[in-house]
Amino acid sequence: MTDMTLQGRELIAYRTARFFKDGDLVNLGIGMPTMCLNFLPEGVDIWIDSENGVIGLTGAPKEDEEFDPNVVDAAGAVSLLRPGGCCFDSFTSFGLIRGGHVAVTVLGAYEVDQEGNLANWTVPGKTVAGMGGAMDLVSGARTVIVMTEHCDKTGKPKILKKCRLPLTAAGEVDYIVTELCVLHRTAEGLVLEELAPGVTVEEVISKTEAELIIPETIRSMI
Amino acid sequence: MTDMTLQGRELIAYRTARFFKDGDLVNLGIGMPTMCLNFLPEGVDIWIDSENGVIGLTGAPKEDEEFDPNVVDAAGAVSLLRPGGCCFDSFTSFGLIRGGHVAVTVLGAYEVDQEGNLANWTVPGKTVAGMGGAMDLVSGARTVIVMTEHCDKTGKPKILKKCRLPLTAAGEVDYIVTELCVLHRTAEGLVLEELAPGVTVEEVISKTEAELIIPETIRSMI
Amino acid sequence: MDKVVSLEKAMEALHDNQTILIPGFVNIGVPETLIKGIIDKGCKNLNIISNNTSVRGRGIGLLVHENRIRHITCSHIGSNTETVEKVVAGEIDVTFVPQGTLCERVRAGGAGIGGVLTPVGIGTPVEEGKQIIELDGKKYLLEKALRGDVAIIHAWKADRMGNLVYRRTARNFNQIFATAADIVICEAEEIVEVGALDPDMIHTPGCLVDMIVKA
Amino acid sequence: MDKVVSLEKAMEALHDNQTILIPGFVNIGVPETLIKGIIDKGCKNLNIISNNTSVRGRGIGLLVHENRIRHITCSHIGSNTETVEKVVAGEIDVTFVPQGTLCERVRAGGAGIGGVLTPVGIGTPVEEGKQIIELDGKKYLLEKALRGDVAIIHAWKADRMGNLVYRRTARNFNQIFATAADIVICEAEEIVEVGALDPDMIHTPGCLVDMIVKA
Repeated sequence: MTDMTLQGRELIAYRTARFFKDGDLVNLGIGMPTMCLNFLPEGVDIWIDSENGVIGLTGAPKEDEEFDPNVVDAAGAVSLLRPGGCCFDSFTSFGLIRGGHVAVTVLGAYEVDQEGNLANWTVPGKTVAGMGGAMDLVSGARTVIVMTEHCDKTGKPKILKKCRLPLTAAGEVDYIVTELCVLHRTAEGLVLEELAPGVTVEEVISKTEAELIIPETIRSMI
Repeated sequence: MTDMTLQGRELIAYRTARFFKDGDLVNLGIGMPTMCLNFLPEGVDIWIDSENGVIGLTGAPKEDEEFDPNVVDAAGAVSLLRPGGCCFDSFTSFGLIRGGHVAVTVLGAYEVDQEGNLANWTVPGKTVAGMGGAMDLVSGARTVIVMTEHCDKTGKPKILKKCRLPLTAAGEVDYIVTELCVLHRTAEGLVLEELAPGVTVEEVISKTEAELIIPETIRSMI
Repeated sequence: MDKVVSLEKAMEALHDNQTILIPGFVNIGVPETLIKGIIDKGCKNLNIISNNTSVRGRGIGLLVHENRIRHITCSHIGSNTETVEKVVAGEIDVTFVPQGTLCERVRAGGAGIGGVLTPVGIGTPVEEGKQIIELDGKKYLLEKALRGDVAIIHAWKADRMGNLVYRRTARNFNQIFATAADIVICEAEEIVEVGALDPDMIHTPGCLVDMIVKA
Repeated sequence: MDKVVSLEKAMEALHDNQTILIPGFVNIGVPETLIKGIIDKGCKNLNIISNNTSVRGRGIGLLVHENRIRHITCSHIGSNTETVEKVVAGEIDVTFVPQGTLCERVRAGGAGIGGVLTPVGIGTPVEEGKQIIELDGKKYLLEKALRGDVAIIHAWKADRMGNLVYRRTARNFNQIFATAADIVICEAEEIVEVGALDPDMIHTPGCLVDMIVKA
C-alpha cells in the first residue's frame, strides 16, 4: 500500500485514510471521500457514519448478494450493513454529528482558506441544491479534513486567503489534503506539513493563494 | 357509579374522572390523583402516562401474578404493563409531556389561585424534595386539573387570590375539583360551575379566598 | 381505539394551503401511498417541510411534478432535478435549512421547546435574520421551533392503536415528524394487532398517531 | 474493538472531584456495580448529575451514605430520606432542575446544542439568574447545556463493541446520559457477541460507549 507511484485523487485518498485510527467513527462525503475506503491502513477498522441514520454501512451488494432496500447510504444508494451496525433516526444522527461523536469527517471543497473556512455547498447563480448535512458535519466533527485537487479545472487556486463563496462553516477545517501536499490549519495559520513525491515548496506556494507557514522539516505524503 | 352519597376524596376522584375522554393519555400525580382510576366512566378507556418513560401501566401485580422488576411507576413501585403499552427514555417522555401530547394531568395542590397559578412542590424552610417532573407536567399538559380538599387541615382556604408559596407553574391550571365544587379557570376568572350535593354557593364563598364568578346556572357535581 | 382507516377517510384531514411534514431521505421512508392520496384529492398550494424532495417522479417528487407545492422548507433538493428546475423557474419557493437544524427545529416543535441554540450556520448565509446568542464565549444561532398542520409518515409495522416500528434507514425523519403536527397520519407496510410489538422496540408511541392506512 | 473490561480497569477513569452523570429513576436503571466500584476506589468530593438519589442504602444512595458527594444537580431527592437529611444539615449542596429540563440540558450537552428555550419554570424560582427570551409573544427560559467528565450507565444487553439495549423503565436517563460525558462506562446485565442485536432495536450506538463491565 505504500506505492510511491500513487498520484492525483488516489494519492489524496491514500493520505487522507492515514488520518483514521482503529475504531474511529468516520463520515465520508459523497464522491472522492469514499475513495479513502480503498486505502485503509492495515489494522485500522473504521466505522462509517451516514447522516441518514446508520453506522456500519459497507457499500453496494455484489450482484447476487441479498440486500434490504431500506438500507441506503447518504446518496440514497442501497448498501450492506455489517454486524454491529445500527440504525437510528435523523435527529439522533445529527445529535451524534454535532455533538462531536464523529471522529473525522472528510469533504470536498469549492474553496477553503487559511482561517479554516470552507465553502462547498453553493455557487450563487449556479447551484441551488442546498447544504444538506454539510454544515452540521463541518461544525460538529472532531477533525475536519478537506480533500481536494489543489487548483480548480482552470488552474486557479482553491486554497485562498479568504473564501469568496458563501461558507459552509467558519474556522472548522483542520487539514487540507491535495495531490501536492498536506496543509495543517493551526492557530498560527496554514502549515505545509507534507509534500507529495517530487513536489517542491515553490510549486505549492505558486499554486496557493493562502499564506503558508513553511517549517524547517517537511515530511513526505507517502 | 352515580352514587349520590359519594363524599370527600371519593367525590373528588369520581368527578375528576369525568373529565377523561376515551383514548386520552392521562398523567396522574402520586397519591389522591390515582384514585381516579377507581371511578372511570363506562366506555372510557384511558392510557396512563408515567413520567419515567412508559405508557400503559395498570397498577401493582396481584400476589401470584408474574411481573418484571424493571417496570415501575413514577413512585418507583412495580406495576404491570398492558398490551399496547410502550417504554421510552426520559428525554422522550418529557418531550411528550411538554409538547402537549398528554391530554390531562391531575395533581394535588398546596395552594392554587384565581389566575391559574399552582404551588405544590415546596414550602420554604419545611420541604426540600425538589420539583421532580411537576413543573413540566403543569406547563405542558393540554388540560391541568387540580384535585384538592377545599381547605387545609386547619380550615384555611387553599384557593387563593394569589399564591404565596413558590409556584410550580404560572397560569396553567384549568380546573379545580374539591369536595365542595368544581371551579373553571377562564380568561374572566374562576367560575363556580358545579356544586356537591347539599353544598351552597355561600358555603363555597366563605371557604374560598379567591374571587369567584357565580353564573346563573350551577350544575351538580354528581 | 382502532385507528386503522381507509385512504379516503384519512384524506378528509388534508386541504389546500396546509403545512405538511413529509419525511424521507432521498426516496427511502417516504409515505408515497398518502402522497398519491393527496394528489388524487387535488390539494394544492401546499407548504411542505421535508428533508429533500425524493427523486423525479417518485415520492415527494410527485407533488413537485403535479405543481401542488408553493413553498418547501428543506435541506437539499439536488436529488430531484425537476425540483431544481421549478425552483430556478420561480415556480416553487424554497428555504434551505441545515439538515441537523431541520431535525432540531421540528423536534422542538413537537416537544414544547421554543427554540434551540446551535453553532451550525454561524458565519454562513444561514445566519441571516436570526438572533445570535453568545454563551461562554461561543456563538450560537437561535433556531425556532417548526410544526405542521399535518404530518404524513411511513412505518414498517403499526399496531392498530398506532404504535410504530420503522425499518433501517427508512426511519430517518419519520420519528420526529410524527411528534410535530396537529394531525398525524401513518401508512404502514404491515398492520399488526395491539400487543404484538415489544414495548421496548416501539419507535413511535401510539398516542402520537391519529390515523393508520395500509401502505 | 472489544470494549469489555474488568471493573478495576474501568475505575482507572474515575477520580476525586469529577462531575459524574448517573442515570436511574428511584432505584431502577441505576449502575450499582459501577457505583460500588467508585466507593471501593475511594473517590470523593464528587459532583453528581442525576434525576434523584435512589433510595436509602441503594444505588446513588450508597454514595450519599459514604459522604462522597459534594454537590448534586437533580430534580428530586424525596425518595431518599438520607439525602434529605444531609442536604438539610448542609453536608451536600443541591441544585434542583425540573426533570424535563434536566433531560433537555444533558441532551443538549451531548448533541452540540448550546441551550434550549423552555417554557417550564417561567414564573417560578427556577427563573432565577437565567435569561428570559420572548418568541412570538411567549416567554421561555434559556437553559444551558450540561455535561459530565464521566457517565456511568446500566444496560440490559451490551454487545462487545458497546451497542446497548435497555429494559423497560430502566432505560430512563441512561440513553441521554450516554451521550454527554467525555468517558462513558456501561455495566450490562448480559454481554453478547457483535451482531447479536437487531440494528433497529439498539438504543445506544456503540460509538458512544468506551468501556463495558459485567453488572
